Amino acid sequence: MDLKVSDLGCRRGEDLILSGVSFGVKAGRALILRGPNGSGKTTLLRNLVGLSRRPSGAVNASTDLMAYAAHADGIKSQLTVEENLRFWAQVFGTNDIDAAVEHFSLEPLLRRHAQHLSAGQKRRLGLSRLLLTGRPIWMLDEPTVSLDVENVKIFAEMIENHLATGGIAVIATHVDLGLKNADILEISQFRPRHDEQQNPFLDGAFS
Amino acid sequence: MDLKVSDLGCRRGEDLILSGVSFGVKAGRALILRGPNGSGKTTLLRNLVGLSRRPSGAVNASTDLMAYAAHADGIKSQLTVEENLRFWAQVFGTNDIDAAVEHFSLEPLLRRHAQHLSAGQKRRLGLSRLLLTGRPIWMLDEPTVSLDVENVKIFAEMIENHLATGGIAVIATHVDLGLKNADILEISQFRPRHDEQQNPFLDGAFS
Amino acid sequence: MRALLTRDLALALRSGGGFGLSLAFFLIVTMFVPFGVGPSSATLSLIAPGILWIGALLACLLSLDRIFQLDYEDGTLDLLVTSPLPMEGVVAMKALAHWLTTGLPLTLAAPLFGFLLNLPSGGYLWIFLSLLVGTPALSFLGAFGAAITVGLKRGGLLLSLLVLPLYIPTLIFGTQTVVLAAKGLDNQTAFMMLAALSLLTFALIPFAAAFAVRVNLR
Amino acid sequence: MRALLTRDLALALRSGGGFGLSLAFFLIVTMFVPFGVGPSSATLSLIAPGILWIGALLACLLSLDRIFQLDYEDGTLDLLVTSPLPMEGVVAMKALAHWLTTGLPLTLAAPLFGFLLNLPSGGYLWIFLSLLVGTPALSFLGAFGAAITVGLKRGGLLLSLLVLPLYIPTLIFGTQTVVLAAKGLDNQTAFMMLAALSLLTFALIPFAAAFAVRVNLR
Amino acid sequence: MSLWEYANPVRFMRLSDRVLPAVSVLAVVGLAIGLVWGFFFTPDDYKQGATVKIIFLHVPSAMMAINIWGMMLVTSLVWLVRRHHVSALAAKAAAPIGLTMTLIALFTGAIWGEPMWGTYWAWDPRLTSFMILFVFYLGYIALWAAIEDPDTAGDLTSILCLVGSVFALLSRYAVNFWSQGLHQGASLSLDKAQHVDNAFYIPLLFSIAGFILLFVALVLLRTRTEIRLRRISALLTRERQA
Ligand code: HEM
Ligand SMILES: Nc1ncnc2c1ncn2[C@@H]1O[C@H](COP(=O)(O)OP(=O)(O)OP(=O)(O)O)[C@@H](O)[C@H]1O
Ligand SMILES: Nc1ncnc2c1ncn2[C@@H]1O[C@H](COP(=O)(O)OP(=O)(O)OP(=O)(O)O)[C@@H](O)[C@H]1O
Ligand SMILES: [Mg+2]
Ligand SMILES: [Mg+2]
Repeated sequence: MDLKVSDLGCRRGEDLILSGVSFGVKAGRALILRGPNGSGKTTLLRNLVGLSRRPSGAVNASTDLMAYAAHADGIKSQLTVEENLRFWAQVFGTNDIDAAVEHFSLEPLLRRHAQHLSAGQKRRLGLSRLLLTGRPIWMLDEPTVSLDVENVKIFAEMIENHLATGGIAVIATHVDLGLKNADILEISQFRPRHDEQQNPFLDGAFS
Repeated sequence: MDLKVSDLGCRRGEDLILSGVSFGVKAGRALILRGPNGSGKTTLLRNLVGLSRRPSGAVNASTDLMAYAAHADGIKSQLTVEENLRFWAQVFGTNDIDAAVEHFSLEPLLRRHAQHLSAGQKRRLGLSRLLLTGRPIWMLDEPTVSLDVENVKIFAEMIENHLATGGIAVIATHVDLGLKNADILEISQFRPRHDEQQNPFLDGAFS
Repeated sequence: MRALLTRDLALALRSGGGFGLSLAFFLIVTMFVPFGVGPSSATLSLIAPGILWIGALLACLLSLDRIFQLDYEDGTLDLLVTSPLPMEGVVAMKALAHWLTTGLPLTLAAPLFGFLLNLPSGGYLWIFLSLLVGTPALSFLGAFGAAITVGLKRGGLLLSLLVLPLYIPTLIFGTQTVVLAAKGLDNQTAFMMLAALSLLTFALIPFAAAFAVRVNLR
Repeated sequence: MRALLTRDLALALRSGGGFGLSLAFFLIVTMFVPFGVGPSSATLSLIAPGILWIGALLACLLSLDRIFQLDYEDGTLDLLVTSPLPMEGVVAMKALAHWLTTGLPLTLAAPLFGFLLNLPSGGYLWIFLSLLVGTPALSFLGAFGAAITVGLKRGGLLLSLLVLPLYIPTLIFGTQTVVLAAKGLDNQTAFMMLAALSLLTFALIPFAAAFAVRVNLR
Repeated sequence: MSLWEYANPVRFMRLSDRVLPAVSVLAVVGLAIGLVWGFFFTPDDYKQGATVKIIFLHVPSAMMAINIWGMMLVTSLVWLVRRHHVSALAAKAAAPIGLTMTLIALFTGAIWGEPMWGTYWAWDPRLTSFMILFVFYLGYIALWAAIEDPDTAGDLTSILCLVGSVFALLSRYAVNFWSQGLHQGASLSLDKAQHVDNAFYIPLLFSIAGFILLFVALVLLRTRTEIRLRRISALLTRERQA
């Protein structure tokens, strides 16, 4: 299945942040979103996974096919690593956490409360959650934050595996992941023109 | 003024995470802390700035000379960028925020509520706070997270300036900042040996 | 869905928010009333049903902002919205978990506290029954309020302000059930109204609250 | 130090936690009492001082966990501890800000609410004075409780459990001041005790709370 | 050799291991003598009848409930000042015992109240202050339960115990101010033994001694358990890091 986005507009509050966003990603490929701070990468991803209103444009894939990983990991600090994983496995109906545990070598941390993890360990836990969703389209927002070099490699491997099984990944990131099947999309090109703001209160007649 | 640390031991909860940490940083130089995820960089920094008990060892500088910037930025989302900066300027008794605003080009964001900043914009705000402290020793924990390439450069410049005025910076990071006056300290070498745990509940005689 | 319920219960129990705490809070509020109004047992027995209900309601209120707030802050709510669970179900489960950790223990303990306040003897059965039927409505209405205020920092007082007016009918029918019973009068109508109110709440609130959560996230 | 106070006030005002809200909560609680205990004005006037004090106390309680919790979560507290401000001063300023946004408006409005509850005429002056002298102690004690529970998620109910017992003497001397005055009796001792209690609290609590904050951060 | 040496876990374990059996036996003996004598070999009171015998449970448990809080205050101070782990653990171990004693005093008092005052519960100052003590115990125990790191928990519960003691005392006075009571005044001071008939006085002393010893035995036992738990968690930590 391919992902096709055409002429999407994205808002944050009342501001139109992006407009005319159009791109396509083939099954088995990744798309890297590039753009300076504040250019709208997070906004776009939230829009794609259905966390915000979609004022205009079309996305051909249902949000049921997408898994989202954000700045905030959604990890419960009072639960152990294992309980955190099991919870999400149950929510997504894929009751097997072994693959996730293995990929990021979480084995020694399983019994630890998430509270007592370091920043990078938390992030590993958050990313391994993706493997539990069983969904084909991954939307990732700066996934490698806090990861050390070793774990960035492991993460890139995870992406490659996912792509190899026909999955899709859209990744907003400032670092180079060294992915083979990846295209790059520069997001600043979609900055809306001045006159596109489309706010009903901006229409004429105000003199 | 130089920073000298000798034979420091760092705990997190009941665990001894690091032991025998010794290093020195000359005025005008930076020290980069390297080490895989979970090796104890955050722990060491928190210990140095006086946020945790110090079970053993000595640091020659008072915590009053240190400024700390952590994973969490301490930004109030309901205040504007300007109000956030002014607050810290007042706390540290340096009532001038212009240098900070200028360095990270925060001018256009000044009136924006911090809530409405992107991840990278927030981080810029958090880092510019360092310029307000007026303190010579900076302790930075993964400062470049979420910054784009451009801003990483600006950040590195800020560090260089600080060092040029005789300041010191200790930086835990996974990325290469390209600093000239920097030494690297690999932190995994301070992992405590098995028998160093020094827990009174571990003494023999329990039969 | 079951996973969500067990997780919420586990979280409540793990971090000082378990069954015991709401009870202890209830106990203290009941204790404060005599401090305020004086120890005379005639006065106390007069106001006992009302105080017990208000105490239960406040104990409920104090734990409301935990229903969604923490999940919002650490990003769990974002992930739940994009998960296969229907948001209405999520809301219902969270309200249920809230009831199990606050409303239920309060209901079980209320007769005992009634004792401390000299509740007239006809009231014991009915304070139990009225709370049993009424407190779930408090949890559901509370979940609605929590959903509306989830995006706000320091939403606690605002939440109370929104929710308390919604609690008024439940409070009135609840106390009337007990007061009438304590006087030996017929309390059928009041009790039936209370039950009807709860059912109505179960049916409507999950949809309203789910809508509010979605609006707050975008 | 002043900066901290103005910042805390600004934060309280910006995000639905301002002066008005605690008043509204107070109003609703006072309104609930007639619903709970029945509208007879004799009963109401009997229990009015107690209800007003309990209402003020609960309004205070509901906003307590905001004293440190948000600053803890976004890292501000770490930065404050490493800043030149003494932690004891920080605690005192935060308690003061809390009082200005909750205790003070309640004090000013209490005589008005006393009216709704048929407070006997001798009581109006004294409900005002007793709250004016007593509510600062509530804020300071609350800051202590908030400091102890700052590291815990969902500490809200635990916080109440820790703080409410500490409120007992204030509540008793506060209500006695009003009750005695309403009956036309001598309330000197009660009022002096209340004032002494507040002074004691100001002197002791900042140190205890600062200690607790530091412990919680490490 | 100073007393503080016994604050070392190892020494404490060794000492308590030797003392515990003796204390336990003495506690059982004291309780048995006091209660059996009190229940079966004392005359009925001319006014109260057989109900007076509940005094052998009520008074000792009430005394212990108060004194245990005092002991927790002292051990908390020791922990804050000298940082002896055993001291903090002893306070933790004592709290549930104090809570139970409070409950026993409340229940026996309530049972006694029915024949004496015609009601199980009244908002008498003495009774009320016991209710308040009960709540203080609850808060203290809940705080221990809520915090995971033991040293942090030790510090925070200790400071709570200090502040709590001050306000518990104040509450006692406040409550007295608030209500005149029904309850017995202090009648068991040694110089005023005449308030209680000798026939009751001596078995009561046995019973009190029994309760004290029982408390000591339980505290030792529970402290030992706490120490073992800490040792287990330390061992697990070491294993994890190995
Ligand atoms: C729930 C109800 C009650 C509670 C919480 C309670 C509590 C107490 C307390 C705290 C003490 C003081 C112990 C001490 O300071 O050494 C005490 C002693 C005593 N109580 Fe009660 N009491 C209750 C009911 C009663 C009743 C109904 C009676 C019977 C008349 C009674 C008779 C006594 C006597 C004779 C003493 C010994 C007095 C003394 O030596 O201090 N109590 N009780
Ligand atoms: N509160 C805690 N109690 C016990 N252990 C902890 C606690 N917090 C962290 N740890 C453990 O201490 C070790 C060091 O953590 P720390 O956060 O210092 O690592 P770090 O070097 O900063 O890692 P990262 O690069 O992932 O941020 C980790 O193994 C972590 O699991
Ligand atoms: N809630 C909001 N209301 C209004 N504007 C917002 C809001 N949140 C973010 N913005 C603005 O929208 C723009 C895009 O933000 P977004 O978070 O999508 O950027 P980003 O590309 O993810 O940047 P970064 O690399 O820093 O994470 C920014 O200029 C930001 O200031
Ligand atoms: Mg972003
Ligand atoms: Mg770290």
